[in-house]
Amino acid sequence: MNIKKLLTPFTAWGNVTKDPVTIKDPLNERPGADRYRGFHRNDVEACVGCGSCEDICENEAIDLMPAKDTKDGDSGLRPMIDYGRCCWCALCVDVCTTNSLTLSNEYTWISTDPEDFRYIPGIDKKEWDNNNDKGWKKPEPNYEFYPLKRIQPSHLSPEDRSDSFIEMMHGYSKDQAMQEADRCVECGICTATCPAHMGIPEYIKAIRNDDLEEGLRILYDTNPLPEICGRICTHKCETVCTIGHKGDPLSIRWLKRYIADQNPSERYKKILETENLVSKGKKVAIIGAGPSGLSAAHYLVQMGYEVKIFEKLAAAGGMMRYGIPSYRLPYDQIDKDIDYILSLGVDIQYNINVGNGEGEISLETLGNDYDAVFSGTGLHLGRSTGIPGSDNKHVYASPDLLRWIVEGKEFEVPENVVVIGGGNVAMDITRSMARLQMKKYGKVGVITTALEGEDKMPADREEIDEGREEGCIINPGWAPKSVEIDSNGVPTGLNVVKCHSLFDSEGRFNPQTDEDNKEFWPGTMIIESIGQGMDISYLDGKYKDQLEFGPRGRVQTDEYYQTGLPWLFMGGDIIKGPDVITGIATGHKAAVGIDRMLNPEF
Amino acid sequence: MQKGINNLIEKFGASDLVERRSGLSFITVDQTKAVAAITHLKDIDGYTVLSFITAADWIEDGKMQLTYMLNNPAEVAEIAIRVMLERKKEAGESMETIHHLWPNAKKWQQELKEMYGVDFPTSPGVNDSFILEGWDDMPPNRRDFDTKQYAEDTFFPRGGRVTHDPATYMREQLDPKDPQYYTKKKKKDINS
Amino acid sequence: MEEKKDKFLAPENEVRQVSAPDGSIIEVDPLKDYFSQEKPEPYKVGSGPVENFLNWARAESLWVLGFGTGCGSIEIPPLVTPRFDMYRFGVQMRATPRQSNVFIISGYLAIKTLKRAIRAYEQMPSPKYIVALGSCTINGGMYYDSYNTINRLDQYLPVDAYIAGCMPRPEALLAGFAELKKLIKAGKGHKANEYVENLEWYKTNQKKIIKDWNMPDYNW
Amino acid sequence: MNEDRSLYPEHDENGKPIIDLESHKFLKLWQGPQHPGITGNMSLELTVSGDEIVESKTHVGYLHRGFEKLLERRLFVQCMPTSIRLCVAEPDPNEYIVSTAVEELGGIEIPDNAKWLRMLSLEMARLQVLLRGVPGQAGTFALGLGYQWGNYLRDLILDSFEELTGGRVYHMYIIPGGVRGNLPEGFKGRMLEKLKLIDEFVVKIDKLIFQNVVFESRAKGLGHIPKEWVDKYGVYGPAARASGVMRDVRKTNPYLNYDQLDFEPHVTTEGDVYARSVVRYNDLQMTVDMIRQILDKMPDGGDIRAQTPNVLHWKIPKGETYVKCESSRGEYGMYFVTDGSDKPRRAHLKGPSYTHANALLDKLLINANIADTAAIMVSLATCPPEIER
Repeated sequence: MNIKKLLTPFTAWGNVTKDPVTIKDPLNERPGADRYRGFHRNDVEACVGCGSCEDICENEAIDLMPAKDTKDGDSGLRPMIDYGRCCWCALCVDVCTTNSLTLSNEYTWISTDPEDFRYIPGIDKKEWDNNNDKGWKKPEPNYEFYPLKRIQPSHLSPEDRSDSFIEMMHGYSKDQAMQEADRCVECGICTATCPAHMGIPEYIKAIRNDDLEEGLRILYDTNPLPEICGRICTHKCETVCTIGHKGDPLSIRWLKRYIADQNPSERYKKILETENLVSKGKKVAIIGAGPSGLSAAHYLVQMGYEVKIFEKLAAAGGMMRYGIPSYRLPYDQIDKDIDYILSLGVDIQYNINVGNGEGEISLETLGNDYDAVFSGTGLHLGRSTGIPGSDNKHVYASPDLLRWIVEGKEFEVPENVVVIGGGNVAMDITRSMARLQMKKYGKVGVITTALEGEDKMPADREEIDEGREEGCIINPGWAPKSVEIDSNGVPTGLNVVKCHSLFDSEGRFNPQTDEDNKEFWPGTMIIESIGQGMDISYLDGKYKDQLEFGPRGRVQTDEYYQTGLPWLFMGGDIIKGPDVITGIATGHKAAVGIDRMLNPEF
Repeated sequence: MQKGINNLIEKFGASDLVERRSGLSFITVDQTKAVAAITHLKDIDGYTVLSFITAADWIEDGKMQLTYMLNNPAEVAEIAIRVMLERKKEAGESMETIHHLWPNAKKWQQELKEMYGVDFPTSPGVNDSFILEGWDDMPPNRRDFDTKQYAEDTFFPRGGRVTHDPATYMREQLDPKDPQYYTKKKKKDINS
Repeated sequence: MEEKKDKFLAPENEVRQVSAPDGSIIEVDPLKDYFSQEKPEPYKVGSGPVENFLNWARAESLWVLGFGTGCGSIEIPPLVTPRFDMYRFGVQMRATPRQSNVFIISGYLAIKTLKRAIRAYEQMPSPKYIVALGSCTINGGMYYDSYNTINRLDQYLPVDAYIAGCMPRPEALLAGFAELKKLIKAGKGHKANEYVENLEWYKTNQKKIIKDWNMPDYNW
Repeated sequence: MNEDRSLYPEHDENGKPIIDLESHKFLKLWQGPQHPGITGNMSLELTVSGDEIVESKTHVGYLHRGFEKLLERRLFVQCMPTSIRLCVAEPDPNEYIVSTAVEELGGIEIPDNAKWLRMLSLEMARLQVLLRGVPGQAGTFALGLGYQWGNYLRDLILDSFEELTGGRVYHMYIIPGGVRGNLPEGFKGRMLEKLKLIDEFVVKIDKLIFQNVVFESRAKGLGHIPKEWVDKYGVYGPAARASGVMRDVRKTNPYLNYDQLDFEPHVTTEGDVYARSVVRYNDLQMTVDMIRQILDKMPDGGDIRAQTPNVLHWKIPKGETYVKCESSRGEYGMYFVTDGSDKPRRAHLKGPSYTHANALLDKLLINANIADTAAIMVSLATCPPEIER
């Protein structure tokens, strides 16, 4: 036997003199590490209840429970965690679209009741809610579970587009659309915010699955004008998109356009299964072929009604055709959508005005001849600022000018133009005028002002940026004071003063200006684009007393847009909005209302 | 590596070669020639290690794929032999055993019988229970076995849980009279 | 049911003839002859200072059965080694159920293990306690959709304390033992009696999922 | 032990021992699942004659959770939390093989920094297993002291894991696309301090175990694996290297940045429990050295994850692959099949314990002493959850 090997192990006795490594008070001395994945906490104010955490949880440990008020962009739901399921992997933290969900470094929870282990972090108060800042947070840097950068479709460069009314945005290619669609987390927060409640996650999913026919069907469930909305929708959905909290919101509008663009119009009827619509004999008249009228016509004809539209102008589309320049919305795309609706059997009569004058058809006649009437006559009158000099004949309203451009009416394009207004219509007229100037003079001379500051302008950001790229001067934060008019009665320019704030402390419209800080902007044409008014004189006469009028002269309706006259429904910009998608939504709902009235048994 | 694959293609009519990366190939061999091919690989081409035998259920195609992963330690190469069996509706696919080549193959074969229902007649103990005990349902790894349904029916998860879909919930809250469902229903009604 | 029972009966449990060492041939029915047929009785719970003293004694000597039923058993070695050293809290590991009064169900229980766990639990002397670790014992946890693991432990065995975590850290386990001590000292640690009183219900649940019930009903 | 007992009891023509339980010479003895001498939750059905084992059969399934079925119901990213629980003692190789399989079939290239961090976590995992396993081998001969020391040091490594990954045992660190965090501040320094403690421990262990006549006399010659069995029975990792066959995936099929490290796995030829202990003891030292090299060579921060498609609906084209890495027990691989959907079609784990604990263990235990079963099992590092999944 090897004596050395017998004795060597006894050297272990050397440890007797060493300090013990035992932790004295393991219950209190051992906080979790800085990154420890302990119990959940949630910043309920930042959380929007999108449910991505629920989707990614492989253990089905997360439920969404009502905990807050529902509002646009916030479902009011908050995650409830079941610690009978959770495995503390923290994928829910990493996927969280708002970074509101984190894990604390607490780890001790003992109970005799197995039902205890469920709670809504942030709502059900726990001791780890605010005790320290430690615990698991989404890792940095460049660690994202979905791409945050938006895929931009290609478009004409400012040089190529500045003198042309050809559509500037090209649609998505298949690859681009797939990549963009991939970013969606399918939360559906956008759906409620969209006035028409379009099935946005569903059609984006159809793009991912490359099933564009299914996509088109989903679009037409709620929106019969996808080509148009795919280009010029105000996309409220994108402002609430949950991806937008951390990155660029999804390009929902361009994705919608992609679906509509990729489906050829001759296949629409087959895809949408509308080849054999059966009429049930009842008749509905629609006044105005704008978004709301067309939408109502589409759904009514699908429900089996005979529909006839009465349109004042020579072509259908309303403001979509006469208010939006063709570099944003080309006419052939308007026609594609409208032609499909008309092809379903919708009758349309152009160049006929509803009113009480000569050569006009009266509301009373319609009411007698048809079972129901839907009116969506829209806002076609320009509003004026009323500043000194604004009654000059060279001071124009934007709807008129835009309509003239569409109709091809000749008018003089001056070298210098001043536009008053900061909305999308103001941008439209600004950029249209710039194009006309570019064609005529080879240079742009447009100054656009708005009361609102740069960050508060109501126009879409990209509209402003693109306008600037095209050479327009957009100079927000100035209030128009007066129009300078020379001896010939032609304006020479606009006096403006700096505007600090628009609303007073109680939220009332009360612009505060700095009279000392003033400027003079030269221009021989002044365009006012500060909103539009409606012409509802056709209601005059015996019906007027039966209708109720609300603020700003709008007719009061119920939730199905039925007025005080049971057979008269009204929708579109004259009731709500103004924008295209709201018009479509009101038309759709009014169609349902009409059906409920005429077919109560259903 | 290349030699082994060439042999497989020439002598055993192997097909569908996929070279995943250098040193790892997947190839399909006909069921009747598979054992001969594997023996050849082991005895002649130096694929002396059996890494594993497993299956993949292609229920849509009516195929049950067996995969034999063979390793050649000298050449640092791996070949996976795929054998596509005709999938039977009620389990019971059959394949020749290779336990005479590697003794531990019998354990994988026993597992395949239990988890997939693929039989290896003459493999020792193939019918003994291996992992499961008292199992009386279909072999659980077959694609048509729904484990979640089974778990819910058998183990009764704790009740009292509800969840809400954000999109539906928000619409109920913000716009209770949503026209969409109405139209859909109506459209169906008209078409029918 | 009868037929099924036979199908799964292990060979060593079949009725058979064996030769005794003295050469005589006897017939044995292992399930009947080798196990108790007596239905278990609840033990008596006293009151007053004597009971308080007993509870104190029980609480301060928690002897844990060394049966790692799932993942959580990986956190037991740190407890028995110097760093956390649970011996100083009166908690120690025992190798056999006959010497233990605490059973740690360390996470998920596969059906095959549940069968053994029931036997081990029943062999432990009362009063005895079960500490359940992790999500799996509460509501299925990670394996909620698995065909081979149970979802709710309280359906099959009476649980005294649950510790949340997947898996709970050694410190959480120590906190769990502290909690268990409090329970026992407060006279609330009589789940073993609950088990006996509701034996029918437990057995029905157990037999529902252990399809090859080829062991005696009582393992006392 | 030295006399040839391989022909006892008599064997029939098929090489099976003739065992008549009625003869009162043999006894059936179940070891496990509840038994202190069992690694994890499994059991051995032993037939013994006296205290000598004549037949052994491994029973598994006590930890079967149906992972492979469950993975078929999980999105690719959801596979991660599930699959790391495949092997409890050493979860990181699971994370690595599943992530890599997903990346390989999904066509994702991970950043270099993430590769180093992956290596670090894999080696730390190996270290914590060996800190328990090497002295644990002596523990099976009732020498528990080293086990106590080793477990303390293992806990220090787990503390480092907690700092780095946020988890003590289930790290959830490696994820498709990369890893979930850079080194925390001061991590390198603290890790190097701990490695110094392990250096001291290595010396102490040598004196306690390998300079120990009891360990030597019990472990030498026990559970002998001849070289020919390595291929035949599928022996991997340290166990194969103890029998004179070089098996180390890090060396033969270098993955991540292992080709940039300088290491030479120990190979010896005896093939018994003692040799396997020595190989793993050398592995322990080698791992410590490799962690030092990794900490030295890895970049100071950087990208941790490549951008993957949206994980909530990441679809991977049809394909199959086999990804392997070296765990502390040997080759550890994942056979992964995708079918174009957002969930795997098939995921099959190939762990060394499967072959070690099944056919091989049954063979090795024959003619061994009942008291030596634990030693042989531990020397093969059998891990039941990995066998039955």
